[in-house]
Amino acid sequence: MKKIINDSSRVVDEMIEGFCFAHQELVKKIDDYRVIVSRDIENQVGLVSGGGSGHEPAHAGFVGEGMLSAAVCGEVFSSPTPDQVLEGIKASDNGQGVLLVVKNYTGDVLNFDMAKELAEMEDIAVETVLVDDDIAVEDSTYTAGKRGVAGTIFVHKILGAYARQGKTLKELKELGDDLVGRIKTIGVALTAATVPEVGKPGFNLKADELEYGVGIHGEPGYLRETLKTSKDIAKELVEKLSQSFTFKEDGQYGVLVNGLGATPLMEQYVFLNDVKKELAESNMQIAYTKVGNYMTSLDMAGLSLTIIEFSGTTEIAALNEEVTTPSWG
Amino acid sequence: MKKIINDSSRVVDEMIEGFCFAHQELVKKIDDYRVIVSRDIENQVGLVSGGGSGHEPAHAGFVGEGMLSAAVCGEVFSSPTPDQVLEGIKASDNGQGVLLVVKNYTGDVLNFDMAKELAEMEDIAVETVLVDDDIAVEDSTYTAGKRGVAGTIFVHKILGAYARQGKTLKELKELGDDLVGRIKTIGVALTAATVPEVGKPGFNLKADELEYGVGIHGEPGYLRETLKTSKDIAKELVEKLSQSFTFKEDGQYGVLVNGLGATPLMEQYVFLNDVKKELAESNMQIAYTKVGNYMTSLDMAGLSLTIIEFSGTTEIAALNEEVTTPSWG
Amino acid sequence: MTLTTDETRQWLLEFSKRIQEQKQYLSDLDQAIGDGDHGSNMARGVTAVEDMIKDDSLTKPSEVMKKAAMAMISKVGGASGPLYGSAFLDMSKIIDEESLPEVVEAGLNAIKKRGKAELEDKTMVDMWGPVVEALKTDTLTQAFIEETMEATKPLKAKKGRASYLNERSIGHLDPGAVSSGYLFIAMIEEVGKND
Amino acid sequence: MTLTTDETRQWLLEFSKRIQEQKQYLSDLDQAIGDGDHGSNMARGVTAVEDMIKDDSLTKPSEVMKKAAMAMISKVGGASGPLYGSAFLDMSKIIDEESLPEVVEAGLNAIKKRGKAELEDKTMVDMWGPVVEALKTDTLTQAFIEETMEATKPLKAKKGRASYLNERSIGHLDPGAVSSGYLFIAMIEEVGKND
Ligand SMILES: Nc1ncnc2c1ncn2[C@@H]1O[C@H](COP(=O)(O)OP(=O)(O)O)[C@@H](O)[C@H]1O
Ligand SMILES: Nc1ncnc2c1ncn2[C@@H]1O[C@H](COP(=O)(O)OP(=O)(O)O)[C@@H](O)[C@H]1O
Ligand SMILES: [Mg+2]
Ligand SMILES: [Mg+2]
Ligand SMILES: [Mg+2]
Ligand SMILES: [Mg+2]
Repeated sequence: MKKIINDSSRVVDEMIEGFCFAHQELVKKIDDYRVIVSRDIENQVGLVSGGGSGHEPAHAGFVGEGMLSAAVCGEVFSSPTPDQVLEGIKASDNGQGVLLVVKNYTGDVLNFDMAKELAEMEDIAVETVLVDDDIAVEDSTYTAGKRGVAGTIFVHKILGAYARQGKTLKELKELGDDLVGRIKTIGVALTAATVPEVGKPGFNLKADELEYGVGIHGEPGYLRETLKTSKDIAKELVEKLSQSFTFKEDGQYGVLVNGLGATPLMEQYVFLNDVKKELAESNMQIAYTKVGNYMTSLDMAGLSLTIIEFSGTTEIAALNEEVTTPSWG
Repeated sequence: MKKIINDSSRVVDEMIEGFCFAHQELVKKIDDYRVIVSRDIENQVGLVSGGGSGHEPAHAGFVGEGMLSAAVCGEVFSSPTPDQVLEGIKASDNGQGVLLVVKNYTGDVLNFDMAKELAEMEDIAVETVLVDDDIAVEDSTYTAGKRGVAGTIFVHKILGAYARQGKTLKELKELGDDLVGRIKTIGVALTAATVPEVGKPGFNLKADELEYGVGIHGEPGYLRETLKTSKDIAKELVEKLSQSFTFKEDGQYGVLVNGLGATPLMEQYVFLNDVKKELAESNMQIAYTKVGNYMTSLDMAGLSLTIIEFSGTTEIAALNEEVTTPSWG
Repeated sequence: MTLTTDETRQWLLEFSKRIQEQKQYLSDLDQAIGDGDHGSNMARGVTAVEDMIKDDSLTKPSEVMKKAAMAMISKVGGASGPLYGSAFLDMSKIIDEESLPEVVEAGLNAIKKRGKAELEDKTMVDMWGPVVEALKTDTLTQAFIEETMEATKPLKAKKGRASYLNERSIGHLDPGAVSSGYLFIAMIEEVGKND
Repeated sequence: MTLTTDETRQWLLEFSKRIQEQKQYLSDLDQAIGDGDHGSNMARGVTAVEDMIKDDSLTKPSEVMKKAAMAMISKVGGASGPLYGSAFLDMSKIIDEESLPEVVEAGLNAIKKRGKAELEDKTMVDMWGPVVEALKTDTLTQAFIEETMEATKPLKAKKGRASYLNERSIGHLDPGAVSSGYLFIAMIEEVGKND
């Protein structure tokens, strides 16, 4: 394991310390908790997210005016506990309640649910929007359901804008639930991530293999193949995504190419170029594009492709609004 | 070689196409040239930079209002040619002249110099600021001199702010020359980068080795050692940097931790935390901090540490000014 | 017969001991069909449980059990944390008045409510459910518990991370069922010993 | 004796041929003490040179040489591009009037001016310099050129990327000196052949 770290059991705390030092004008940490809160907590519904660490800049990098009120950081690839989430909720509540944005993993769901109950016992109104954009897993009552991956950042950004505009908790919950249904993501991995405390890659791919559908914690994908060109990968991922959409000629869509941690921006742009060409065949309008490392998986090489179908121009405007966060960019 | 690309000889063109698609609101490409120009060319001195590709987001990601007027993209790790640079200069000139920010490599220096001569023949006033922040190489008349690396982004940002404020070409040249002398960088590599057209890593490090002082094109460093902790790496790099500065107790400094491409943000924050502790011993004031992948070396794992000694608060303000670029963030 | 405070404490301490001994094994089981952290998640939890129940001022089984619940909830982080935590919490609510079958059943119900899993979904429910039945008929033995662990092997996971594997989850023990098995082996050993 | 247009063209075409044949070798030399692209840089350049000088409407050596200069300048990208380009450009300025020693010396001076290298800095100057001397004394042979290539081996690089290696640059040929050697071998072959 080649990593620039110290004690692998302390990596999250040291990261948070470095993060808070780097972005001290924007965020602060709650003492004794791994909770990052915005220094500008506005008079609005609080927006709290979080999950396991190792997905940086998600989620702490999205804390700030116009996006999240707080992010709760778990151990690497492990949900934070309810008491931690509760602290984030309490710090974010201004009497208008708090919306939780939770990626759909059993661990996250159960821990955030429990935090919600604890908060409600303290008379804070809490709602949850569950993000399950990863179409690698089929949604059925026989599984834990689709996972939450990179599309989550669209939820943070759009609901962040809405919360700033003064939408109520109930409105945000409804808008969020609706939004989530129109965000789909699929990933491809070239190498596995290595969790510091484990010390070896989570799975093994041969020097010339890639795997489609891998999750951001190294969850197994749906197909292993020998290395493909960017064009072929774009074809496969767009094809897979198009099964979840009926692309409308006059529909407006957004695209996110998300690097998983070790894949350089150069490859991400090359890939976007191929995605653009693939999508051109559907005659859809791409009204928004984003490229970069936003929901990573430690040092995994690979990327994910997210498509969002906009319900209207308000959502596009929400994505384009300026925010003051460490990492939205 | 595991990369998401197509034809390795077309990687720069395809990247540029993807880049321009992603950021079409902010930038455009000059037809038939690998030159990216800002859509907002203000009535100011033009600021042009560039160099070999493979350092994304540098330099095209810094084109936009408040930073660069244009970026010229060479082949991977190879300077752009004078005709390309000339195009960037012409597109950036509003009659007030153009300042070139060039990283100190013989190839870049000669090609940009020649472009400067060509532009002068077309009656455009051109000055050059040469960035040579990499202290891994000793500066002497017996070498090509120190290399330009991550500190270059501070030059883009600060001079970008000054240019926007209306400083003249002559003033910018003087301010830039003075600024460059106060920026020092040193890097560490955990793995080498693989140039697509070459297909194999530029050098070899064992599974437990790192190398201090490696350049952003894989230029040899000054010391190879077995893998160290983040704390030890911070100690080494700060120690090395402190030989180039006399840290003053009341002096104000800025710190940049720059990921080289494959090193996750988590490690960069852990490292920053250790740098902070090392620097605390000098009682200096850290008035500005930046962390992320800004001057990369394709898929190299590792990072660099840059320290800038501020001449005053104007420079800090210049770094903090809002800009509209694809990647300053 | 209700439990004594001391029995409750000894039960949980014995549970902790077994978890810590089997930490690697539990993680290995989780590596096969999950993310390989069940052993360290549980170990983190039970270490906190030990710390919190050592307190001499706890004079009722409910107090001990509630502390254990809080420890699991605030230290585990994985799916298992809120599940064990909810179970212990609901058990604590009746443990001073009710006897073992009712107490464990309260835990089972809490787990089902929180995790929405049913029998045969290949989760810890497949340990808690059979154990409740066996307690009711007074047929609970270590052998029964071990058989119950084994019985999760042929099941296909429908809840938790293992469900991502679909058919490939078949043929492996469920880690949460195994860790729960240790809870009940510890119970057999420590509860009712001095009758 | 001045050069004919045809001689100039043939010289450059022969240069191109040799560079393309030795592309890999030149890159290998550059790999040892630079960044391994000198062969492909030069190949890119001379391919463009070929394209541009094929044009039949070029009727003077200066026109041919200037085209070659522009090709090198706009296609190479490495340090060698502006150096060869400047050399060819300054050579083109006098090639219609002056004879070979003066022409090549103009090239040498252009290189020195642009690259600021002196003799023994382990650059292409260490080929151009000796060649100018040999031309002046009419002692230029292929063997001399090959010896001059070899003579760069013991030098320590003080300019260009190789200078980063310091002592470690010793013991390797300078790639730019070798590619320049091919230019002059081509010259011997093609210029003055029909005297
Ligand atoms: N919905 C659920 N209901 C009941 N038990 C569950 C559920 N989901 C997971 N589990 C149990 O949790 C165990 C995994 O726990 P653990 O590895 O600690 O958490 P995580 O899956 O978050 O990494 C599984 O073996 C299973 O027994
Ligand atoms: N300052 C200089 N003056 C003269 N020649 C130089 C100078 N710097 C480099 N060279 C020549 O250029 C050659 C390298 O060219 P090339 O590999 O194409 O460019 P780069 O070094 O930019 O990759 C060297 O072998 C040397 O002969
Ligand atoms: Mg697990
Ligand atoms: Mg887990
Ligand atoms: Mg070279
Ligand atoms: Mg080069």
